[in-house]
Amino acid sequence: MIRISTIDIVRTSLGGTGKLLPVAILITCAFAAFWLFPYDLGFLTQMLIMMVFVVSFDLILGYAGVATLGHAAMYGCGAYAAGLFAIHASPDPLLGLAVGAVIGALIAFFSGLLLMRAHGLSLLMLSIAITMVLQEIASKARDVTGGADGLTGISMTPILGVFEFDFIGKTAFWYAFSVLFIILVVLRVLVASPFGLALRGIKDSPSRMRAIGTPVYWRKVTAYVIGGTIAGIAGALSAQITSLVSVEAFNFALSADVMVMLILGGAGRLYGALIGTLVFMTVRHVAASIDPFNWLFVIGFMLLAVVFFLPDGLISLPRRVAGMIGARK
Amino acid sequence: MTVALSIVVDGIAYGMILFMISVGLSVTMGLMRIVNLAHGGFALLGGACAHVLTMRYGMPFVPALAASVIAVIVIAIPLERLVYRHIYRFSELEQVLATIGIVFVMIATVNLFLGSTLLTIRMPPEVSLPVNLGFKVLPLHRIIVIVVGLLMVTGLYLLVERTRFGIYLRAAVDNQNTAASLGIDTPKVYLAAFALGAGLAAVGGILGAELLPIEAYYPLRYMVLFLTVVTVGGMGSIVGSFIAALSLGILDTAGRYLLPDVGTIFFFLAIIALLALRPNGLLVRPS
Amino acid sequence: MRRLCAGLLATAIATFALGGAALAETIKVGVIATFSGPNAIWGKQFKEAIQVYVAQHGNEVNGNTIEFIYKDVGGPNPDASKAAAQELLIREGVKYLAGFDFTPNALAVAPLINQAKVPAIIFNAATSAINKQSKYFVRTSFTLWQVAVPAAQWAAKNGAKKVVTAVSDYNPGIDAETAFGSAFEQQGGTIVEKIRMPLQTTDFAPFMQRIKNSGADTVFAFLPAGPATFAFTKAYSENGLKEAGIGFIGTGETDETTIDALGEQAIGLTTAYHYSDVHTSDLNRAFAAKLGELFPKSRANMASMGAYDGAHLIYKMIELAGTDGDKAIEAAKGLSWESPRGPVSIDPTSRHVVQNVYIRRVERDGGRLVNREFDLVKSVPDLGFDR
Amino acid sequence: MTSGLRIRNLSKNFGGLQVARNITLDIPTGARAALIGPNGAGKTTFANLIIGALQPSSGSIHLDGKDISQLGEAARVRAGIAKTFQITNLFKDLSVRDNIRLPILEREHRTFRFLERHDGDAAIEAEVEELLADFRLLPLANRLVRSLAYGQQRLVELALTLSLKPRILILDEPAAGVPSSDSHLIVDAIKRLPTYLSVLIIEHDMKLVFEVASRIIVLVNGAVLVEGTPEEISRDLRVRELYLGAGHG
Repeated sequence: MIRISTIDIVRTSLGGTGKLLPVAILITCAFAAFWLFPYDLGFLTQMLIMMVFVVSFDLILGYAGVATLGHAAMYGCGAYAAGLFAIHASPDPLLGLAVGAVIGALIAFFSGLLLMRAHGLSLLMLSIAITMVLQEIASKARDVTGGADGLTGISMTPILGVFEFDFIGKTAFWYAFSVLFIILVVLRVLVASPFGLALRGIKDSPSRMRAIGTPVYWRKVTAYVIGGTIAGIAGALSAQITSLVSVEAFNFALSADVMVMLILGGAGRLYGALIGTLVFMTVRHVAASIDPFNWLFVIGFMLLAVVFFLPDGLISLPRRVAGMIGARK
Repeated sequence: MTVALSIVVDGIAYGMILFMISVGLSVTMGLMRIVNLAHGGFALLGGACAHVLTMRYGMPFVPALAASVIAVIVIAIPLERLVYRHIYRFSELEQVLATIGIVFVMIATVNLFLGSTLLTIRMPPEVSLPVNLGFKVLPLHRIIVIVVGLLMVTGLYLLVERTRFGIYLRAAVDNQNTAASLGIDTPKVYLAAFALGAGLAAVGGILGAELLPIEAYYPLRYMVLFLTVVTVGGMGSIVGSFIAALSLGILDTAGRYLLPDVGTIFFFLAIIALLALRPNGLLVRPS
Repeated sequence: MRRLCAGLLATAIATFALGGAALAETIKVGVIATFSGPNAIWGKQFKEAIQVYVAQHGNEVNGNTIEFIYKDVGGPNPDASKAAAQELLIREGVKYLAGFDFTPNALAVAPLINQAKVPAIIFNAATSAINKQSKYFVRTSFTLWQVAVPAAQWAAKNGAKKVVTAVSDYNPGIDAETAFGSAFEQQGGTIVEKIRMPLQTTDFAPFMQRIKNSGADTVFAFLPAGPATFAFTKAYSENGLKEAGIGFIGTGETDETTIDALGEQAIGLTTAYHYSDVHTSDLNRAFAAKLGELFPKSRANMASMGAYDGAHLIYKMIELAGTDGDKAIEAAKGLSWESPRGPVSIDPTSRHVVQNVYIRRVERDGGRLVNREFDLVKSVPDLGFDR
Repeated sequence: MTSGLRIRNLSKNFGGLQVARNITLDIPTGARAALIGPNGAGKTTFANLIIGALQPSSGSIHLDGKDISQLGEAARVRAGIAKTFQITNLFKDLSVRDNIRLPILEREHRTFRFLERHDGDAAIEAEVEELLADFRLLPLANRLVRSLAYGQQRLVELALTLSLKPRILILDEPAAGVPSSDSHLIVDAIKRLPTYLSVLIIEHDMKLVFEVASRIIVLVNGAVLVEGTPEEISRDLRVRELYLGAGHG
């Protein structure tokens, strides 16, 4: 089976009517979810935040090919930054997001200077270690962060002074969706840009990129900073919507989950990140509520099934099915 | 002076346990080059098996240890034939997903049959006795672990460096086609190496259970620890893992003695510094 | 089918927010806890204790049927806890929330229960400050202050002069350290050293050395029950601390769900705590018998008792105030009853359970290890609330 | 001032091992030079010294009179030195067109632009299409490189390198691994290379070397053994011994 170049897919979808199709699907899905599951807005909002987070990791792992296990570093810092900003400076949500983004970017920049020189296992371990250090600092700075009890006292003013965070979580849902939407649009532009092409070149062959004169290291640091910015935004969203930040925001398990969700959906495709998050979180939520003691079986077998039968992730499922039907004719 | 001595002795004893629990991963991940996140799963299966044998059936410790290791190898062989064989060819990321899937299934299985509480392994009461070394009191089992660890690293070193199996294995990992053309039965070599890795994981799980008690979520709880030892040791080097385990043990112990308040931060900062300077591990020179 | 228009939804919420219907109805109680993952034991203990309570007392109060709905949050996860609370309040229309194993999970629902005026009964989360975040929180478990202060008083009275505290370096540990230290010094004792051990510690040998070197006669320890406690008590017995004459006093380290795993090394450990499953009273025997009948493999612990008394408190609140959250909270204040753990009451200010704290020693009892009570400090409130 | 590449006394040691010895060489603009030598003669090391993947222990390299000895790999690419890889090193999960487009974008300093489309510049697109046409790759332009036959991949390798508009082009065994039935494709492509370009071919295949090179340099043990026209080289006894003695034709 010949693989279709992603760029071609992007090009066709951007040209003419195809340009609006994914956008339309996305908005339709959001409305459908909002109407069909009015009681699950809290869970859906969590999922949207996680999608922002996973998409940010897609830029780093899926596009630039940099595998880290410490993406929670930027998420956690973004969350604490937004939380502390809300408590001590201004309860405006959008300003808080900006603060989360800046802190995410700064952490990504300084850790990226070190991380982007490393490779393979060493890179994984370094990223884990950095996150561990940050978690330990958050846990020890009890006076500032509340330590293991969590950072409390975050309350937000209405978004743009108009949309108040309501009890059912409608505002939170649309807020998170809007942020995700804007980030997806930005990332779509980014991955179709010369910079995006260069990132995919780096993933394919860093040595060749050097041979054509690219400062590979700085391109990777840049990608890491962009990913970190978005991860910081995801963390800030979670802090604002939950009104609480806990040290679990730095958890190793969170970084690992993000990687699993991304590969599950299909790394290197923005919509793969969305689908992976959707499927993983839904299956976990449903399986854990049906049988909390044995739900891990379901997740485990699902991961194995995907990796064995859909190596390009869930996003390749339609194409696979089409291929099988085509082959049968 | 006594503090320094205490740090070294406690550090070596702890490091030896770190070596025990991660040596299986040095084989599967270090030598065979599979991102084997399911390593802790085999340790868990071994520990759970030893728990059932010693606690439910009252089997003495040593035969239970042997039986559990054999049981894990017996589980590992069909698993290799059916599942891992395909995983070797996967990209690293697919290996992550696949082995995480396997470890989830292992955890769920243990959870189903034995629940999620601590699964203790009964040892002869004598091994818990404190032994007075003159300058320091050390539990007997730590001394046993130190001896077993030394035997293990020597044995593995000889196995990998000096036997035909070791040469075959390194050749097969290096270039499967060339190895095959030399008449090496690479599938069999892989199977043997994998079974060895799983068996060692089980030994480590059981002997290390004194510090890292077995429970269903063991593989996830200590994943970072296993990865740390193998990364610092450097891929493909048993001796590297050994030295890394001892160094980390001493480092961690020193942190807990001297800077208890910031011990964890100190430990991870040290690892960051180490990996920044020696990205390929302690024994491998930066290329 | 499940399509609902937003208007209807808003009405539904308005109705339940006003609450307080006098007619016989089904009153739902949402239990938020950890039922999956490494901490699933919490949810399991909660659920089983509630089922025991229901089996003993039926599921009706004043003709209203009580229905418990369980929601898993998979561990300390405030995001999931808040989402679960939203779902329970909106979809299920629960009139009471309960559960809460971890402090952040409880804190995350504070804004929601303030808005919805729904009481939330905390079965475990033990940070004193939680109850300050909402007047709808009531707690049936314990706080570290509540058990650590009696531990210090008992130790001082029983010959301890110099104590070293060794606690896990996180909020509950710090609470325990402060509570024990201040109470012990008040009694005229000396704290010779305060050791804070990182949560990730797996090898406690270095700390044992420090404890020995500190010259203390007793060590006061606090660690989360599970692998950490296992390794700590093991290190305590194997590094010759007992032989060196250093006594041990703790709190919840010898929890019933992990005590058998600790094995022989645990025998003789002294702890101050509010519940032991071998507490001698008819109520406790009845509770244990029912639990054994329904769940033969299970063993009651403090989480069971938090949930059992929590269920009792919810029944009482419904009996006295129906579904009116504000009235229910008022009704809960000052309530007292005889629990399997002994006499308890709800302190009107802190909305926290006042209870006896027992001094126990680990003993072998047939095939299992138990916390045998041999002394007690009566009617201890949450001593940390005003700090 | 000579135009082209001027190498003086270039040496490289790895510990005690000398892998390049005092190499002095000129490759003037428009030259078609070939570097031959037995396995382990240091050909690849020499190529790596020129492109800056290795730093010399001593000696100098000048390009059009400018000293480039101290520049890194990326800077030398910008100065005009490019090399194809012995084992094709392409962007396998990108299309052929993107493989050509990426180096041009890089050459034009555009890969740090985030907000424009990578295929949005008409001039660059025209250049891409021209190169594709030159190398007869147009029919394959949308295929992923991964799916191409090896000979086709070598053509992409050449086109990719050429898209950097180098002044000095180093071809490291351009026909390695290509079945002999397809090697004429490579020879044709090399013959069609623009004349402003200096080409240095590192090759085993003597047939190919004699077909395209106007000067041949023989490297043995890291040092230049002899340098001359193809005729001179084919007559040289030492070279004949080296190659014929070893049984090569």
